[in-house]
Amino acid sequence: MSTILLFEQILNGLQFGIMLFLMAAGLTLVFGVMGLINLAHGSLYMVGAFACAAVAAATGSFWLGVAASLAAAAAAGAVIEVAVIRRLYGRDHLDQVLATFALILVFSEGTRWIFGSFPLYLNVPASLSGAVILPGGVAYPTYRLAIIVVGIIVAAGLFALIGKTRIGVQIRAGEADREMIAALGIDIARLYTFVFALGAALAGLAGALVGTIQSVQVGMGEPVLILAFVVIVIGGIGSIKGALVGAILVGLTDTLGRFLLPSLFATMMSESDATSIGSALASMSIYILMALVLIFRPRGLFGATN
Amino acid sequence: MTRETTVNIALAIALLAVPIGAQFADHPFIITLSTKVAIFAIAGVGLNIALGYGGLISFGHAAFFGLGGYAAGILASQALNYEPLVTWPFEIQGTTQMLIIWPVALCICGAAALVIGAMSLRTGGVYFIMITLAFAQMIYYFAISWPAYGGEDGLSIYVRSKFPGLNTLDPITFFAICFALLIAVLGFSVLLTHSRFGLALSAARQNPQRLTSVGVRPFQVQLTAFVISGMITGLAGALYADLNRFVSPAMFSWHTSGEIMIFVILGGVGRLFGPLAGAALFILLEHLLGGITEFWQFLLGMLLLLIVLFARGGLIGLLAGGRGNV
Amino acid sequence: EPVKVGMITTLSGGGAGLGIDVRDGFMLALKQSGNNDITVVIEDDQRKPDVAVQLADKMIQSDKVDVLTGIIWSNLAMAVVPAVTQQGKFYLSPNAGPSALAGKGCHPNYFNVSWQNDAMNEAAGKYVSEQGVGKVFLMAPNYPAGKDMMNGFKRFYKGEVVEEIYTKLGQTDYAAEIAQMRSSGADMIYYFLPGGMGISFMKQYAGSGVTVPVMGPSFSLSQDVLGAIGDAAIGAKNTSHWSKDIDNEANKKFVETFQAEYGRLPSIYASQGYDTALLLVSAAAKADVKDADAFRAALKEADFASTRGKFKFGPNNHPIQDVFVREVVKEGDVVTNKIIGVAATDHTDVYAAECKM
Amino acid sequence: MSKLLTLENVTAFYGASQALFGVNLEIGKGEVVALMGRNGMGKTTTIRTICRMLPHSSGRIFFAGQNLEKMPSHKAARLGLGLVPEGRRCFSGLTVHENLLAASRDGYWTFQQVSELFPRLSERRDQFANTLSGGEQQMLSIGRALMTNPKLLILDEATEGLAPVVRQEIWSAMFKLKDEGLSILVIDKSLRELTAIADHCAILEKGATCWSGITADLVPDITDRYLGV
Amino acid sequence: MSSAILEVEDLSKRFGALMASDHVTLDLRPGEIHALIGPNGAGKSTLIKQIVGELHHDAGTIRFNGRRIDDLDAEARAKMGLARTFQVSSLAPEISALHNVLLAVQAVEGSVFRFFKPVIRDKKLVAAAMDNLMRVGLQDRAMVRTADLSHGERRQLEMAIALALKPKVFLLDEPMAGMGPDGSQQLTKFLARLRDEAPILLVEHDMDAVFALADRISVLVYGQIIATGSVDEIRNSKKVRSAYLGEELA
Ligand SMILES: Nc1ncnc2c1ncn2[C@@H]1O[C@H](COP(=O)(O)OP(=O)(O)OP(=O)(O)O)[C@@H](O)[C@H]1O
Ligand SMILES: Nc1ncnc2c1ncn2[C@@H]1O[C@H](COP(=O)(O)OP(=O)(O)OP(=O)(O)O)[C@@H](O)[C@H]1O
Ligand SMILES: [Mg+2]
Ligand SMILES: [Mg+2]
Repeated sequence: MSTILLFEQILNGLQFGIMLFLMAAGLTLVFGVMGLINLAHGSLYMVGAFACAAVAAATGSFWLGVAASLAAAAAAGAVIEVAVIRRLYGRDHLDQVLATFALILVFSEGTRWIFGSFPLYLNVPASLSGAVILPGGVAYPTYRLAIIVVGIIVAAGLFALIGKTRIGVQIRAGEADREMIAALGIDIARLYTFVFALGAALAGLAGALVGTIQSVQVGMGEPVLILAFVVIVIGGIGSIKGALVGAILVGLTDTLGRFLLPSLFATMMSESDATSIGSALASMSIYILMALVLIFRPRGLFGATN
Repeated sequence: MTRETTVNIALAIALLAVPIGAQFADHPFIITLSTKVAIFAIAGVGLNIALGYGGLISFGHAAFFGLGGYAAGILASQALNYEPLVTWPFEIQGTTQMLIIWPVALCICGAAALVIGAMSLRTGGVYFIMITLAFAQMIYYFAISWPAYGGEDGLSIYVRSKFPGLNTLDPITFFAICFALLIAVLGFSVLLTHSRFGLALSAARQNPQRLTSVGVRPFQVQLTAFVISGMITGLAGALYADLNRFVSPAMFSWHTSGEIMIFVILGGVGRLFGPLAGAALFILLEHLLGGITEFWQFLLGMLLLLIVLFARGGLIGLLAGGRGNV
Repeated sequence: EPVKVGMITTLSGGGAGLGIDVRDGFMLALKQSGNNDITVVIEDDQRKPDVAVQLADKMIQSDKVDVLTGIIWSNLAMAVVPAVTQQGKFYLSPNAGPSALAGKGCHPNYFNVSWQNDAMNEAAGKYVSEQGVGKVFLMAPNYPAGKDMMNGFKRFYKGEVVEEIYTKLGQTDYAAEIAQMRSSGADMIYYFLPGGMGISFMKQYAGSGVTVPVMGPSFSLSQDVLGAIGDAAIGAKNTSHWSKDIDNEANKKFVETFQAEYGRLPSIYASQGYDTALLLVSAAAKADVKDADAFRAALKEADFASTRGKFKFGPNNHPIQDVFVREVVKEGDVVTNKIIGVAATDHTDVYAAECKM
Repeated sequence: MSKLLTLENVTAFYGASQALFGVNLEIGKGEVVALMGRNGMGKTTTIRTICRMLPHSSGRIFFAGQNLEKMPSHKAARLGLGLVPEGRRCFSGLTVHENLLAASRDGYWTFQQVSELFPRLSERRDQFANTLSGGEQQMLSIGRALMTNPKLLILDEATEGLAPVVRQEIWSAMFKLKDEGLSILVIDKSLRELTAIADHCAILEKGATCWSGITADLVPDITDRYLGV
Repeated sequence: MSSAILEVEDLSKRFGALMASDHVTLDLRPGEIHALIGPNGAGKSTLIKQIVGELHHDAGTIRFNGRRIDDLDAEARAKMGLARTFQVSSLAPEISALHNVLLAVQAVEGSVFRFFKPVIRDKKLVAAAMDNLMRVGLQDRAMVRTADLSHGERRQLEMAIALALKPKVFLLDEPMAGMGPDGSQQLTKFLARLRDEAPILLVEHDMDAVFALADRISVLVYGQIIATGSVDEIRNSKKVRSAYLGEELA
């Protein structure tokens, strides 16, 4: 195996990681910081992708589509928060699980109702198509580099919002003790609606950007949901830095696992056994990673101790 | 008698009456559906011990459901093919006897729950949710890609396992077996929650520090509950394999974990009959709505939303009020 | 004599498009046949094997159907078919042909009106060898159907397989695999990725700058996904037993009426649903479904005008049919497939030999 | 004369069980009022109704000229209620500084000001609130209430768990605040300090006001009867 | 050979740059009330946490009845007879007050791993639990959900649980906190008698109670014991007055 391929795969892993971060960013806010279990995160991701595809098809402009994805997902998020989530704050956490599970059904089938059962067309805009040549001669898709850039911007923005602003502090305070923060004069309900909508918008943005190089179809949000939870938990709930590091770890593990495990086993056994054991292990790899991280650091890599 | 007890008894009678009525009206499929309700209720009762009483939100109970199912499936299919299950160090034959399959399934699931639980209990809260999911997903992907027992295609067992003196292929008989087991695990669950152990378990959920300071290790209490919980869910898995005469890796998928959890929450977390109420309503809705429109899941979602918004404490809470078990 | 049909297919969730195509094709043919004695019960299996099994039970026990059909996915077929045939009912497969049901597990009451998993790939292997492609790179999801397909390809392929990878089922990002393709030195990529997986892969492949030609069985590039892939698919080849440009009366009628009825181009799944209904109608005209032996014989004759032209059943009740090579082209605004050659004539699968019935 | 806070015959329930049976209370501008009563008599519950953490079911509550009846908690707080709750309730997972920042509103009290009152808090600026010692948490809770720059400071057992020196500091801080014209409603177990600072006292028995008046009238006979001392 | 039940020697604990315990040496003798006072954040609760095993010390030894217990985990130490109350009540909120006490009683009277017999039917256990509720005056509130108790009542419940453990040593972290004036007086009288059951290490900021009860007082400042002595000695110590008591109380 050439070093250039290994280098390219490491780059792919990093890129995949940042893409995962982008997909998890909204959930970091809603789940990591506000402490809400939102299973419908994947649905908001799907809403973003569909909004982008529909608007891009209607107007011919990818960028209008991206704007639409933000708007549609944020609106959906705000509606969900006001109509459903807000009524559940005083309840058992598990009621959120049931309610947002119900929302998955509503969104999936609602989307299918509106857009039909067949995947939609959404493709990379001309300005970002093609590949650039990286040092070392690797051709790398421009669009993926653009995703890295957006992912890093989102990470920095979230980090600043949560760690450095008063709003961020108030959200976290609200998670610790909702009644108390209200008694201090903060309109926690409005704040939560805002943050939930922001989280939804981020999910929608990810749906549009990532959906562009994947399949825009009903059900596209489900794997995203699980992956996003994995990423956040590995990094430590509530930590933006953790989510980013977690995402990159997952990205690298998954990519390199897929790439290296089969050839690793090939040195020990027959080719076909190696392929099947290697691929089986590769598909388990991120879960093995998560279990190991949690066994040794029960609160994730950057989770608050205690 | 409290209102909740009345509701519980009514539910049990309803579950018994429906298939009996169906038997007379010659609607065998209603019996199958009722059996499915009973089986998922058993799985839910199992999960409820960990989740409701112990506060251990396991998102990985599909692991036990699937292991129970595969235990039954593999034993039966080996027996049907006359292939020994293990040849070394000594030969073990497959079997189609429920009375052998069940203990085997219980043991396997208990052992798995012991290992998974011991590792998972190092964490807590949301981390526990995710680490249990991780273990279940590992098994899921393993089952999908491991060719020996059919991989993602699953394993057909063609016949239903046997119970001495009964014709298990007769739907109503098989229902009766499942129903009896459901009542048994419900009974066990009542005793458990009111026992010394139940009190310690509920304290471990509410305040582990308090338990420690009276000299009891929360870890041991919670691990025991997790093992019991996994075993009961595994038993349900074994029955489910017999109901379908088929097992597949889908039993291990996170959808299954989610579904069992939804049954418990829908019925009412920590309510004795919650899992039964939840499973019954969900399966009923699935059955009734399916015929109405192609987009029936949209309606299902809407109905579930209404229930969660307006029924505090799940269905049992709606029907019986109160706070549930202490 | 009335025939009651139970259709179990996927109508909700991500895979619904396929089930809907099968259903629409089936119902179209039924409508055109004018046979009012055939009634159909349709249920959604949610793509869950256990639900499918229970629906089969329900249809047999409560709806008292005579014939079942509709399943899209091999794993669901594996769950349902044995249960159905064991209870003496007929099963007509409009899609999915797992090898286990073609060989040892074959059954006189199980008729496959679509294809056996390996078949299109065997034809592809043959075609690719004939074209003189020396090195191929194989990729499929890591599950039995994926392995069936790749094994089928390798069975007839004479060149070198430089790399064979099995990806996670449902995987959405293929950057790592594409990098391996780039560096593998292969002359062709042969892949099987149905549904969303195939869409993701083709889009990413087109953006990667790798120019090795790609080919696959028709599912990877069927009409239901081509719209979503768009121009990125143009030039890719695939093998199929059906194409909308097969030149015969039945097919012309099918393509035209399907478009008129549903406002979209038919996919292979629609054609299979259509053919399945035609087969059923032809058998119902000849024999009473309550007379199982007669009905079985009538089915076996396959006396209907298939959209594929000639169609007959082999000894294991799987089709013997021609396999075409198609290329993705753009006709006006629409991205679609066009036949460019024949990969195999009267092709049958290899499992027939293992089938004892 | 318009009072800052008025409670007229307030009753309240926890679910089905009644906790307040008729509480009357008045606080004028710049006044310090002590709310007394044995354990479980409804002091905290009274405060929860004032701060809208618990709705009252009958009676009326006015603050700063506004009827609080339908007002959500945060709006009432913005009228100028600053609460130091029973049991501190610092935001765990937030640092000391963040705890204060979360509550801050424009006015005299800033992080600077609070640090001067409790130097210990600035020493522990970046420590998580849940790892503070009990007394430190109490200081933080008081500081947090001050950061909202309230018109009425409500202290529910705010000196609980504080070292005598610190307690003295807090009392002297309260005297200072009183001199600056801040109104205070205070619950505390130390009768000595209460009677020193309060203009008026109200005593609760079984959820109802059973005695109220100016502090000078709080004779041993009454404290003995209602407070057991 | 000392007569002390509990001996803490040279115990040290560090949180980052902070020495929360700085070579603390302290003992508790049979029948005595040993009060531990000191400014907020001095390390009193931290010391109790180390003694009961909730926190691990960095250095030093802890002996109980002459036996080293540093390596035992918290549950084992509780079982040996160390009962503590928490500075901030730590109870199971959703069960009744009675059940909270039952939890302690059943842990003392054998195993919790009994799965079938309902606890509430076990007359012996219930009687023992009610007895302890009675001792703190909570008998009328026995069936009330713990979360519905008032703050002061929860403090009393903490005490009842400690009693139910029938310990050999009481470690009480601010038991007076949250009690009304009358409650404090009653508790003072109660603790004065309790010392005959088992010696008490008492952390308290209520100086009236401390001066009334303590046989010995140790003063902890910045993790160090700066003085140990009788009530009068401590009262009159200049060091203690400036560090902790303030002028008024002296
Ligand atoms: N959340 C609750 N649910 C039900 N009852 C409650 C709740 N909180 C308090 N109570 C009850 O209401 C009554 C008044 O309680 P409250 O907390 O107001 O007393 P308090 O005067 O503040 O007492 P303390 O001095 O002990 O803090 C008590 O009998 C208590 O048990
Ligand atoms: N986990 C921790 N991390 C960092 N610092 C800690 C931690 N736990 C306690 N501390 C610090 O150690 C010091 C001692 O705390 P401790 O709770 O023992 O004080 P205390 O003497 O009980 O005070 P009080 O009388 O106020 O309760 C405090 O300054 C506290 O902030
Ligand atoms: Mg109070
Ligand atoms: Mg302390």
